[in-house]
Amino acid sequence: MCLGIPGEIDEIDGTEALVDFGGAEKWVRVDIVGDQISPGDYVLTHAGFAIRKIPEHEVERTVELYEAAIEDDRTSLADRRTEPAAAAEPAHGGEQP
Amino acid sequence: MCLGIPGEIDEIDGTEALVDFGGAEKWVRVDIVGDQISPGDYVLTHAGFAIRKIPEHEVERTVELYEAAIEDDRTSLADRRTEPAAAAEPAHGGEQP
Amino acid sequence: MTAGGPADSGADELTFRDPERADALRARLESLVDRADDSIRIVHVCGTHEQTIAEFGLRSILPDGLTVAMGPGCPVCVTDSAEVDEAVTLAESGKLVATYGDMLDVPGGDRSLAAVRDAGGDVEVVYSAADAVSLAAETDQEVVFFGVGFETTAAPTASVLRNDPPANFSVLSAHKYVPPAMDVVAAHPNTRVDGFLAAGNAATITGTEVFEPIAGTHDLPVVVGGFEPLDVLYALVELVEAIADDEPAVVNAYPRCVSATGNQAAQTALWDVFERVEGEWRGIAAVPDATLAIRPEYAAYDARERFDIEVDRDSETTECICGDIMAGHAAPRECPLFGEECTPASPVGACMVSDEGPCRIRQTFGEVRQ
Amino acid sequence: MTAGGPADSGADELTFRDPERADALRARLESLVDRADDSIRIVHVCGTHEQTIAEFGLRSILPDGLTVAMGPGCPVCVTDSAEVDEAVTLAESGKLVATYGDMLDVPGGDRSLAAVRDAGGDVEVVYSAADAVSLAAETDQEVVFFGVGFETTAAPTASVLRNDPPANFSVLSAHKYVPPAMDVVAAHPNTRVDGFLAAGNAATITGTEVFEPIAGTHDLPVVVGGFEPLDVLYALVELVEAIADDEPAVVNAYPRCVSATGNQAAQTALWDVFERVEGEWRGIAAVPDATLAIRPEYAAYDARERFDIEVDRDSETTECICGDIMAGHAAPRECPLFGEECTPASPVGACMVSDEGPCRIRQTFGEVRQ
Amino acid sequence: MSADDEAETLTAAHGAGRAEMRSFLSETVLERLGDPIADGVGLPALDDGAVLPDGDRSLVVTTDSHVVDPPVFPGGDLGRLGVAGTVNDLAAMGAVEPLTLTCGLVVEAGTPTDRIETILDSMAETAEECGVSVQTGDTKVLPPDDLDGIVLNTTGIGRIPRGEQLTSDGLSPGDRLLVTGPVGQHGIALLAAREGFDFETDLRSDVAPVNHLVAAAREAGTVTAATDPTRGGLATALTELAARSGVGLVAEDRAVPVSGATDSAAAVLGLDPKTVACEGRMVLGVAPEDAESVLDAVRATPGGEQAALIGDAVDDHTGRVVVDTGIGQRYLTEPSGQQLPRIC
Amino acid sequence: MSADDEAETLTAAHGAGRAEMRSFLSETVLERLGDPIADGVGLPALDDGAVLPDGDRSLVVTTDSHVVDPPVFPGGDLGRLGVAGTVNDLAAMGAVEPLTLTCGLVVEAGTPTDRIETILDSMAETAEECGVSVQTGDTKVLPPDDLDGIVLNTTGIGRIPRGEQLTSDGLSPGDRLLVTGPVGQHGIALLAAREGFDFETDLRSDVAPVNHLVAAAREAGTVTAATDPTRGGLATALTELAARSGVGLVAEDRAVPVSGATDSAAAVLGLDPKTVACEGRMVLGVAPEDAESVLDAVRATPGGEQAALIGDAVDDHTGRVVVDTGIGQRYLTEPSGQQLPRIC
Ligand code: SF4
Ligand code: SF4
Ligand SMILES: [Mg+2]
Ligand SMILES: [Mg+2]
Ligand SMILES: [Mg+2]
Ligand SMILES: [Mg+2]
Ligand SMILES: [Mg+2]
Ligand SMILES: [Mg+2]
Ligand SMILES: [Mg+2]
Ligand SMILES: [Mg+2]
Ligand SMILES: [Mg+2]
Ligand SMILES: [Mg+2]
Repeated sequence: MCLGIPGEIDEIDGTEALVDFGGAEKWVRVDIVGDQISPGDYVLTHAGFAIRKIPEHEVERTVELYEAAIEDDRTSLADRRTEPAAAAEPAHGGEQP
Repeated sequence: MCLGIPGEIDEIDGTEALVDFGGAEKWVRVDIVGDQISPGDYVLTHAGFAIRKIPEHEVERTVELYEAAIEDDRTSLADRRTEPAAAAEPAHGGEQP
Repeated sequence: MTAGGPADSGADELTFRDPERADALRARLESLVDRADDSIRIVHVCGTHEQTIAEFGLRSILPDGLTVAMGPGCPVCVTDSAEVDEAVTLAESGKLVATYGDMLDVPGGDRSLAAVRDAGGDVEVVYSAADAVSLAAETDQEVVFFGVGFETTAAPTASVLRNDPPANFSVLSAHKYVPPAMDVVAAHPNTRVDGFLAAGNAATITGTEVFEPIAGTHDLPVVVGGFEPLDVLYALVELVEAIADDEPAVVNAYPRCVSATGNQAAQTALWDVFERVEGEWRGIAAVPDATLAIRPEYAAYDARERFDIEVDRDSETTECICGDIMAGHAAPRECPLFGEECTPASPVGACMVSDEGPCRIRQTFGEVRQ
Repeated sequence: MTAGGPADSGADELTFRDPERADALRARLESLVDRADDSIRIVHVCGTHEQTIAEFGLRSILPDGLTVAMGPGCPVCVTDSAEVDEAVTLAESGKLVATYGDMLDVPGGDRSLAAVRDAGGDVEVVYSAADAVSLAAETDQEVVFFGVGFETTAAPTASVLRNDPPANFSVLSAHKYVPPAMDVVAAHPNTRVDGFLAAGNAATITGTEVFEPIAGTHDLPVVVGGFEPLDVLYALVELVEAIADDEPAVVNAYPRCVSATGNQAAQTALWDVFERVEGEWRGIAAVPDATLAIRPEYAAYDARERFDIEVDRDSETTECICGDIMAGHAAPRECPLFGEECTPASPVGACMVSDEGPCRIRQTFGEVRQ
Repeated sequence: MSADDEAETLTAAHGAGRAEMRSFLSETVLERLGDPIADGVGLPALDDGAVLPDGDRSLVVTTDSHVVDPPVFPGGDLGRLGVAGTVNDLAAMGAVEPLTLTCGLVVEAGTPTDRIETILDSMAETAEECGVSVQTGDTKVLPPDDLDGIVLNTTGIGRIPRGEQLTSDGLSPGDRLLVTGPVGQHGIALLAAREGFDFETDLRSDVAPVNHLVAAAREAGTVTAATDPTRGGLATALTELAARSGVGLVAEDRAVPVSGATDSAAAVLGLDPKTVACEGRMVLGVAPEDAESVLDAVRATPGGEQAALIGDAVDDHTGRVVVDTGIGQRYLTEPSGQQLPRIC
Repeated sequence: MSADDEAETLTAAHGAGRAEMRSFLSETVLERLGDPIADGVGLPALDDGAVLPDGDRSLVVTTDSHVVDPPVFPGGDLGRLGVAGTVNDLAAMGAVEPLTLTCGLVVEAGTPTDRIETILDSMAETAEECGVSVQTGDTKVLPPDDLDGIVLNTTGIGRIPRGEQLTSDGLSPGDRLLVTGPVGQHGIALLAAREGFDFETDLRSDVAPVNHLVAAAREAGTVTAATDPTRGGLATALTELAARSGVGLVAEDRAVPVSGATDSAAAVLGLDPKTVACEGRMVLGVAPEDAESVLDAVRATPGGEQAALIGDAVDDHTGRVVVDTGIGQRYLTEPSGQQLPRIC
């Protein structure tokens, strides 16, 4: 749907940041990233905009999730689940102001 | 000054005529040729306009002029000469209305 | 190179692509599928998921009894033919139309933007909505950004409109919003959906909570997954387990990018500029609340307000069964045109144009039987 | 092929090019020159005469004591640099400038029309003023016909303006009228003119009578000649004889095309559209009554009235001695740039551009010494 | 844009070196031009060039028209591209010592002379690198309305002992596949150099003559097939080898060398480096018993340091290329249409 | 447009085949490319092609890029032009039996396929006329913004016994000049076919291969030099022969064959047919004692019926061409700049 490319911030200049994608660097817009960012942070980018900061510990956590799934360790996986909303509620209207 | 190309009229259509230049034919405008013209007449053309009908007998006359000049036959040449205008007259103002 | 791009956040290349872990996840999937009563049919709604699946040959290792089908997850494919015609009309009338490379070859009712460009029209490929603004800043010509994509891509479009673009800049929005289309697919009587693999990038913007009403309404699990091959396999484990255990939960299987409430800054931009209206999804017909229209406050930058664009709304190619394929009713091979009249070189439907289109992906990557 | 074109009026090819008659006329010229007291200097005012002389190598057979020099007879050469700049300015501002092939490479103060075209400007070569009108009929773009040439060429321009051209058609006139320039040359203290060989094509339009005041004022013969090699040799016989006999007559040596009063229809068109005003002749400075300006009645088609054309009138190249050459004061070889900085491939002055320019003709045909 | 409309005019895809072009060539060109050549290679083979037997030797001939935007790009220019492209096509047919090159320039009026000088300098240098010179040429200048930039045609002539040509149809099951260096650099460097896709990184084209690498390989062992990946990249080169040799190919995705900068720029642009143009690489088929010694020989030759064995010819999947990703397998197909950066 | 500005960019004149082009070639191209070839002909000779000695034979190579507006014109098309032009260049170097041709097409996207088919058909037919075939090629498609129309590059390869090349520098005083047919038809037909200069008359290009005429001439007597008049017409061909052979040439104006339609159309357009392009003619220098028998042989060969002896090499006027008009003499020089119809 939308190619998301992760990269590391090298430099920030106003609403733009120079992001290193693992060899190739490119300036991207960071005004909708929705987090405090600094050089060294990783971000997910899409169509020339950073759309998410990727916290470093989450990579480790991802591998733990893989392992938990392989080991069938439900405790470790449980916090990823949320209950479905009641069927009566209007579908996905909540986030639009 | 102005390339004048003679040719023979093949066909007339309104203000245009098809002129044969001795192998190549081209339509030219004939609205300023200043003479009655018919197919078979020769015209002098310039920049896509016929500017003069060339009477057939004048070709013969031209050769006679060459011969008269070679033979120094003044009688034959005399009618080509006109007197210069008096010096007091305004230079070449006559033809402009 | 893979759809997921370079490894993120300092992880080494194998972190998300380790063949051993892949095999272990596959084994776990197999035992879960065995545990379920019936065969399981998962629908994903993301072309990038389809690409990961195809590129890494994941279908060739899925256990029998588990099918992963593609829903309306390719924003290029669901762009309405009439929307392409609008862009074509603008380019033909002397505007510079800037758009993503993805859209160039998409057929409208009559011709594609590539055909307009081949005939001398001004059509520019940009990488970002911000690049389209830069083009406008360098010329006096009217520059129309033909914006396509789901919420992930609409948020950047919103951002440039909120940052005072030049007066000769405008947007022709074909942006769409995913969750209502999932509702339509889940509700369709001909479609069997046992669970949704939801798109991680859209959820990055909007959070996992938007999927709770879907899970509730249709009584099925919705798992938000990432785009590395292990991400997809892991998300499938969560889905199959929830189905086997009959637990219609919403699961965030992509926590390194997705949270429950999503990216608030991006949502603010998105809903400041866009509102949800009913609109055509190519092949699926009108979907309520699933088309992102520019709000009246930004009418000055709305190409539909600025220009008088007239297109024939009935020009769609009819033999193409893209809609059925994206709704999950049919597979590309069931289309009589597939691979014959319709090929990547000469596409009939949008599903054959986009690198994310199900017909294109099937035609390009094929499936190697082991 | 020769400057005179195919043989006219049924005459065979040799009628006007017979080597034997040429030799007889040469012999007659020799005896006439012997009869004259002094050496004789004829000035012609017609590039086509120059071309016949050069192309057939006539100077190589002229008797000692007879010089034939070229006056301001090339309309391309005498077109003012500022006039070219006007055409360049119009082409640069998006008009389609149509003109004769002759004008394409003529340097203005800054650049030629060819250079504008090379840079992407719309400059079209036409064969006729009527073709420029046809161009205008096929487009909405403003089409400006850059009209150059003497009365022979101005009459066709007048004709198209009298025949309701489309509203997007206009004329930038650089047309000129020959007789006053002959006055200026004859009157110049540095120039010796014993007789004028006058241009047969101009006289075809205006008749021989217009030369009577010149012959009277300057007390010299004026002979109107044709363009075949025998025509030129015969006209020279008439001139040398009149000089030798001290008879300042006007002679019509081209009666097959020229009459005393000329072509009345062409004159009517000419003077209906144009009036004579003072204007610059390149290299000669202002000549009274010798520039053909469009009358106010046709102001709607006058490019100078329709557009605001601003050019720098002081941009002329200064090292070029074109003016002296055309006034008959100097020969091309006396120009320090001749054949060095100034060549047909890279002309400095207009005299090196036109196929009729004296420097170009000298550079192209040379003179073979026998 | 229906299939019918496309059939009536040529589109960019017909010149893009992939399937559309091959069908244009076989349906339109081969119907009219070319003849099979006994003991040689003619136009019908659609190989890198022609091989014309001539007594105990064969002449090898190849031609290419080069257009590149921009004409001077990171890592090279049009002149180097022309010479390297032609020398590599000769080498791909086995003619590793080119005899002579031609230079057909078509230039837009108004092109600065120093740009032409840069390109000619570069042709001269690259030709010297290969031990060849340009001995005949032609120059045309077109008005700016008719042409943007420069078209350079280079034709190359070489000679080989009769029957010693390398072709694209020589692979047998069991043969190993060798690529002489990282793929995709040329196409990514050019896309990146174009306006609007600026990368801060120094992405450089791989453009270079590699005839010496083919020579080194043939000296070290039995080379069974060769072709140079250019338009369409490795994907097109492997597809053509598979189709013409009548074998299947299996490539190990992780074995294909790709530079870090190219890999990450390709990811950002949404492209697979395996489908992106190279201009200084060669794909060789090698007899299995010689694979390691050929690899060592190429790696020991300047410019071949990053050569790799990337896969094998197999006797199933005939005419197709399978990519093994370590997790699963899929077919590798050539890119269709034009390659554009994409965001989806 | 000062001389300085001209030096910085290429103009149409640099590609027009005349003096400006030769100075561009010698100042810019020959500084960088080409080497003199012992016993052969290299780029420095700027002849019709290169001659590369190879044992007891020589390879002959020539290349040309062809652009023509319109691509299909009265009497021919781009395909015939390409093949004939290349075959004639080979023949002008003495290689009257071409070995092979290449076909490098660069096409504007949107060009109708049937136009390409017409051109390829015509290439095939013309090649067959000459007993040769196209055995390698290349096709590129450019966007319409970048190219108008089609550029066709053809490279030709021939072979001659070593030392038997025909060059432009072989004339000696006394040699006769022979032209194989009427001049100026191609250029006049094209100018006339362009919009705005319509003639009702059927002016047709002379485009044709004339290798068989060169063969017939060499069989009948000693041919000392050859070149094909193309851009710049007879004037450029004679000027190059005079300059390279270091002799003067005297041409009899009335002996130069020109068709009636060409002559009169040229007069209307203000052009001299001797300076207008041909595409199916050859100028030969012939030893004086063989002149009549060579003329007879050429006239007896199809396509050579209107051949004529038009002049002589002389030992004065070195490097120049004198035209004798019957009345006087003058020098014939090449046209400068672009050829445009003119009214003055
Ligand atoms: S194969 Fe083509 S026509 Fe058929 S559904 Fe897919 S895109 Fe539509
Ligand atoms: S040679 Fe050139 S600069 Fe000198 S007078 Fe003639 S045109 Fe002018
Ligand atoms: Mg190749
Ligand atoms: Mg090639
Ligand atoms: Mg190649
Ligand atoms: Mg251009
Ligand atoms: Mg090969
Ligand atoms: Mg030649
Ligand atoms: Mg050649
Ligand atoms: Mg040639
Ligand atoms: Mg075009
Ligand atoms: Mg020769």
